[in-house]
Amino acid sequence: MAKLEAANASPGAAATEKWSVRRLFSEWRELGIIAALIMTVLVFTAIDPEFLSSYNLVNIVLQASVTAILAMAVTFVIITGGIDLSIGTALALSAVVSGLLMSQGYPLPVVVLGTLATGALAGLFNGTIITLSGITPFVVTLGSMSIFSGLALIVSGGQTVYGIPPEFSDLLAGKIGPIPTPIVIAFVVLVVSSVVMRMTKLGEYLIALGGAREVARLAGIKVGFYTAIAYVISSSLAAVGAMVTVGRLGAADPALGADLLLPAIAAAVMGGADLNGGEGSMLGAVIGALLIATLQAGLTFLNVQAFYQQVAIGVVIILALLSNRLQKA
Amino acid sequence: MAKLEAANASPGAAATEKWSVRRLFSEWRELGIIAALIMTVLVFTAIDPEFLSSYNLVNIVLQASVTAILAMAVTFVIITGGIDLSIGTALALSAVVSGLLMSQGYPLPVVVLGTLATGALAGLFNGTIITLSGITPFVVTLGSMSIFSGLALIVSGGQTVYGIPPEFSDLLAGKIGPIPTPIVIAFVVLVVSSVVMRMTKLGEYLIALGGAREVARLAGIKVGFYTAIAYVISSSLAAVGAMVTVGRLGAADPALGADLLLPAIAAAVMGGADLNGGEGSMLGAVIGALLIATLQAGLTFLNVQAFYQQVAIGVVIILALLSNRLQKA
Amino acid sequence: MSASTAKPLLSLKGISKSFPGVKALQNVHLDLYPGEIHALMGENGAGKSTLLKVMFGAYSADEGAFELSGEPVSIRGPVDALHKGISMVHQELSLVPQLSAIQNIVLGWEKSVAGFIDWSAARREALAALARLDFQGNPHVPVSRLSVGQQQTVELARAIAANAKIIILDEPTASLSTKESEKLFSILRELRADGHALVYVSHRLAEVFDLADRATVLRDGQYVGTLLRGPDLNETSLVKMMVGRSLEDFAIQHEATLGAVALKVDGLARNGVFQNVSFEVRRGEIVGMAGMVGAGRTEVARCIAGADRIDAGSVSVNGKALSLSSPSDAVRAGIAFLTEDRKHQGLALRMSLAKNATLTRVPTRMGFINRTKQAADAKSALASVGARMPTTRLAGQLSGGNQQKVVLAKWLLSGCDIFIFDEPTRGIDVGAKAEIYALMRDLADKGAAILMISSDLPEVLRMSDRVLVMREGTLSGEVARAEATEERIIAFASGGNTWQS
Amino acid sequence: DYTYNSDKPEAKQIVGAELSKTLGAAPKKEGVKIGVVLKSLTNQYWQGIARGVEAAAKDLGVEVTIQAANSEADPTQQLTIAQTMIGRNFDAYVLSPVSVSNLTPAVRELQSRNVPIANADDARIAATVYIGPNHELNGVVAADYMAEHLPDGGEVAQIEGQAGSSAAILRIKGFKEGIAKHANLKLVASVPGNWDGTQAYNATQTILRKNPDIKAIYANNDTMAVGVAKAVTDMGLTGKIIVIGTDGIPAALDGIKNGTITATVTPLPYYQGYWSVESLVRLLGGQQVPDWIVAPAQLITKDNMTEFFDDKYEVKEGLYNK
Ligand SMILES: Nc1ncnc2c1ncn2[C@@H]1O[C@H](COP(=O)(O)OP(=O)(O)OP(=O)(O)O)[C@@H](O)[C@H]1O
Ligand SMILES: Nc1ncnc2c1ncn2[C@@H]1O[C@H](COP(=O)(O)OP(=O)(O)OP(=O)(O)O)[C@@H](O)[C@H]1O
Ligand SMILES: [Mg+2]
Ligand SMILES: [Mg+2]
Repeated sequence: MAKLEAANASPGAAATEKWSVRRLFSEWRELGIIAALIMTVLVFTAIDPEFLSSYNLVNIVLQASVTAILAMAVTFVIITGGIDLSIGTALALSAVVSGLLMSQGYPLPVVVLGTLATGALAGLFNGTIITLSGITPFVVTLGSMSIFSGLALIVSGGQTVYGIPPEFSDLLAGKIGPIPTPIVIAFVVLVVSSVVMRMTKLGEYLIALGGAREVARLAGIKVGFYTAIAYVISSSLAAVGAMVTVGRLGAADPALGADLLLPAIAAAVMGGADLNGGEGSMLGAVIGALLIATLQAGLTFLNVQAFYQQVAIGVVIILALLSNRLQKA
Repeated sequence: MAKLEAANASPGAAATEKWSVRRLFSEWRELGIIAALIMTVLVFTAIDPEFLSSYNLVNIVLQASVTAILAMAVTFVIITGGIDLSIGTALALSAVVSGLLMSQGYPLPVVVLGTLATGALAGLFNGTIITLSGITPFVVTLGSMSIFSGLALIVSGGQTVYGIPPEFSDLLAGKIGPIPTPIVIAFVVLVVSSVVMRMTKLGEYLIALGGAREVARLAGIKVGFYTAIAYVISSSLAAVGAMVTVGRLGAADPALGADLLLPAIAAAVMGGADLNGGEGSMLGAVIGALLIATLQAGLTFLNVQAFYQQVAIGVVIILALLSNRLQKA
Repeated sequence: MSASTAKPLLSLKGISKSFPGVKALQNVHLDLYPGEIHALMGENGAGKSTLLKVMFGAYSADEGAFELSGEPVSIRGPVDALHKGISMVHQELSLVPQLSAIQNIVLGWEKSVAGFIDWSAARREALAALARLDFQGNPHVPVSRLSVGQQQTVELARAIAANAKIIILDEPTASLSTKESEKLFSILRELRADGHALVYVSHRLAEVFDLADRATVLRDGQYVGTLLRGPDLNETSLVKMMVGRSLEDFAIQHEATLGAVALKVDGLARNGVFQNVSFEVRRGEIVGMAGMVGAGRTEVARCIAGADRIDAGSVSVNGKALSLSSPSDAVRAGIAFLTEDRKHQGLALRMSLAKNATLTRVPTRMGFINRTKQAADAKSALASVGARMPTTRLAGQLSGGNQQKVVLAKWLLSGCDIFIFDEPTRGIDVGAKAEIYALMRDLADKGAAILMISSDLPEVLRMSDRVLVMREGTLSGEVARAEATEERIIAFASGGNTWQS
Repeated sequence: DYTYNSDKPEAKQIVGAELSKTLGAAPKKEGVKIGVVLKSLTNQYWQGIARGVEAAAKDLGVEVTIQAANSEADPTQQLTIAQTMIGRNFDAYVLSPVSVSNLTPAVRELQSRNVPIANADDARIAATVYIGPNHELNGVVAADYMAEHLPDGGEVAQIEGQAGSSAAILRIKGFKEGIAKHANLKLVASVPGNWDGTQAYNATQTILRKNPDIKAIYANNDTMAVGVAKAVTDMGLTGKIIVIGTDGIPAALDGIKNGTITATVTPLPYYQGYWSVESLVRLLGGQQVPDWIVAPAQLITKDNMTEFFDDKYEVKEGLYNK
């Protein structure tokens, strides 16, 4: 049954069928990765039942939240057939800015706007160069990755920004009801992103220009404009991730984030994003992030050495993609 | 004149004209990057003539040598329309192995074969998975990047491998006549790679399957086999880079190489490699590596701080690609 | 509805358009009247598509003026064109593979509220248009899952749904067979009756006589003339205007001298696409394979060529059964496969003609490529197919006809002697067609065995010594040259009667 | 001629504070140029060294040029920088290599040119003089502090630095041995944090779930200690768990001040920088300087913080009244 559906899954396509919540998030493309996630959890639990203790699960989701946000960010870009190697350092840059704003006691609205603006500008930089010059996104963002990281260090003078007023931490890293705020934020991003992709022109056009750029152009879609938008969204989401991180650590380290890039891309692709463009799933990206977090948590939980953790994570990334393949076929 | 030629440059086109040394290395596609390099040197020299000291120049070429080897390695893969994110850690892995072999006093042939074998195996791992599973190279090598680095740490127990007998260092990091060995090795790699790409079936097929995979397949070319070959070559060249590095440093550090990945890719692309496959220049890759080394050295020489260096390098990467674009148009 | 009395809906005056190195259009005129089907004719590269794209605003003209029902206008882009009531079906399939038929039909002009697409409206409009073309496929799955024919229908639906007064069709029948074409024509006639103005490009002359009220001919980007429907709209005059000379039509009164069986296909099957296909091809004969789009002909060919996995049955060459695990096995056995999709499966567009031509047989000396021989081989092979251009040109720079010749040259050099042509003249002009027919016939006479898949019935009848017909993945009939008529073939193709030879 | 034996086991030691006492005042050497290549400047620890370098340069009237790699993960770039600096022909060099081997070619070059090298902190190389802490000692001091404040013992944990980095290797070793000395302390988890705050935060939460009885956590550096502290706070365990870091960066000192971090072990980077330049000047002035100038590993707590740091968390100058 599911198998059958999976066979004719597609990013937007189903949108035209009668509406349903399931369809908003998923078209079964995520089955492979979900399976991988469940498997992983089972394995760890089998080794140490403690692992499944309710808290630990919440804990893992919490740890996944920022990676998940970045994974969704890069998914927006991957759907257009591009890639954004700069989200990691864009996060660092926004984090430093937001840290400075917070520590200098600006009110929340200013902090939020300032941080988002920083991210948006970073994205605008990428988007503009890519659309105007026609250089491959891979290389443009490779360059801007280095630029943003440099800027982050310059802005912060290479110092970790500390002295974040506790109210920010409480707000950004506290709890809403029983649920930790970062999880709530990640969830909101998931819903909004899914809605954008499934129910708006923007989402439709991103898929179109990722799937067939020239066709989109002939259909009168402003491909340049929408490509740029994708990068602005991606960096702005990185800025959201930045605020969450700063809130959680109570400090803004200019070296933050760089190491989140590859996990985020891995999560997005494991979640079904097609690096050739035209396909990608926000839910999948989130689950991909969860898978990686589960691995790290589980391996740490079992006190596995750093060396072996790296090998394990690499192997799982490849296995997860294999299971995607098999499920597609 | 050159401009004119550049206009109708193309991977295949020139090669069928009468043969010439120039044509072996270049089809003018490299003009943009060469210009960029010369400009950079001129700027630095203008600011401080000292920069042109022979020590400095030798030093820059020396520094560029390993990056250049990796850039050529990844060019082989990019030409097939793939990417290899694992060359950096493949270098680390081969370095550790070669370090252990050397320090345990094995004779040179054993060391060389052992190291190359390690690299070749790493490449075979990538190549096999990519061709059999059909997963995007980007992700497969993203996974193996993590795997190889883990293995390097495991094999070395996370410790730098010492006790490299001086004869190895002298051999690999000494001089041949007046010229430092690493430079000679890089040059040999350049000549061999160019010959392979321009004068052998292998090269012709790599270009064909990068430019038009299905066409190549239907023409009876074993695309799977040749794709795998490309990854084997790439990792094996990483192993060559590993031996040079170990020789120079007189020790094998499992953390080596990871930081060479992005510069190597940047160099390859600045040198004219087309991430969509079908195009790439070994000479261009080498010049790209030289450009990056020149920048780092020059900025240091002018006492520009690390933070600003990052920004500068990012900017130059983008500018170099712009100049490529303009030159093509 | 005599076109001449009404006043033009759209008229193009003195349109010129150049691309780097090419003057694609020079001072071209075109008047388009309501309720007419206006055929635009010309050889490959004559400038037809360019002119249409200018009309549609996809390209902007360098010089020239537009008048829309008398009013001078400028068309600022595809959207603007749509708003002005001009829509277009492009020469290349232009759909987004990942989107559904519905999404593709409304793409670019979706009704939306605050950026949210009104899907119910989209469904309504799209499904109406599809229904009108009685579209059979699933409108909700990605169009990449539809057959070529179905995809073509979706494109037309897109053009209709925008309910434009002017509909531009650039070679809509190129990938359709007679049956689907007929369906398309009846729709076009309806549209004409409703007073739409249609511009229609095709390389199939028969269609033009069947359909067009007027035909305008371009040559080398220049306006040659316009013929009104009637006595002087006939093959000889039209061809003369297009090619600039008259072609001796070769109705080949030719008796193939049959040799041994070269290719034998026995009970071949590929799950879900075709079953139990058996036939043989002898040396010296050209076996035509007709059928509707989606009948499975290409898939049969792909399996014989080792491109797809075979689920059952066998392929043998010269009596020896092959084990086909990849195309290289087929090539080694001497099977050459000239695909229907030249741009993506026939030629490496960014490589030189020399490299393309020698791809299957790179001449080497001591392990190194012998460039001199490579160039020489390519030159002679290209000459033998009547293509005389420098071997250093890039394949992507050639017109459709010449590209096909290069593909042929490649397979001549490969030393293969069993040729499978899939839609050998799709999108190729009359002049080039004639040359390619001659080449195929010449190959056969030299003892090659040829299987020719074609959706162009006149072509099948003209070329084949024997005609196989496929329907829904089975071999529904075989007709000898003598009794081969359009009617019989269509009967087999569409299931009128069934008869196994 | 200068010797390059500072990395030999038998290296002769002297406590930094003793320099002036034993060798007398540093000779004034006008116009001396010293090149300084640090790991990176992305961490207050390294900037502390830089400040010390500049202070000494001012006091002793020499000229210094400071360069550093982008990050502690850029060994190759640091080599390029070092090689280039050699091209500028300084009279002496301060080197803080990213790894024990990444600067080897530069070191060889300097040795062949017979230029004095001061090897500051961390990875030890064959230099003329080594100025730095005993990294193992950092771990040991942390362990001892835990033993002292956990009289009836208990479970302890460690968040490790970047696998393979020499500082991490030594601190891990020191802490493990330190804990081993105390029978009633049990190291129940020693997990990777890669010098990264977020990873340390996540790791801490995970191990505290697994071992709720953990009484103390040692992080190999302060960046990670900040993450550990945040995790502990978020779990409402502030004050219930001893959190010790290493380096003494402002963020950590801030934590110590407001009680989220218990202590940090620091060799006071400022003085490492200062002594590096001072000892080079002495060498150039013809004085004999011991191979290893030991930077004492100071344990900073809420109580003694003001002795060492001013209110901007900068190391106070002239602590070891030179
Ligand atoms: N985008 C382009 N860039 C450069 N040259 C082009 C471009 N499009 C068309 N041309 C050239 O303009 C000329 C006319 O091309 P066009 O596609 O209009 O011919 P056509 O009549 O449609 O041919 P066909 O019957 O094969 O479709 C040809 O020489 C072609 O090579
Ligand atoms: N581009 C395509 N995408 C998906 N399915 C296709 C495509 N083209 C054909 N098919 C399917 O494959 C089967 C055989 O198609 P095929 O192209 O072989 O038909 P054909 O007889 O070769 O027609 P033609 O060659 O004229 O297109 C049909 O079921 C068709 O729906
Ligand atoms: Mg055309
Ligand atoms: Mg077909």
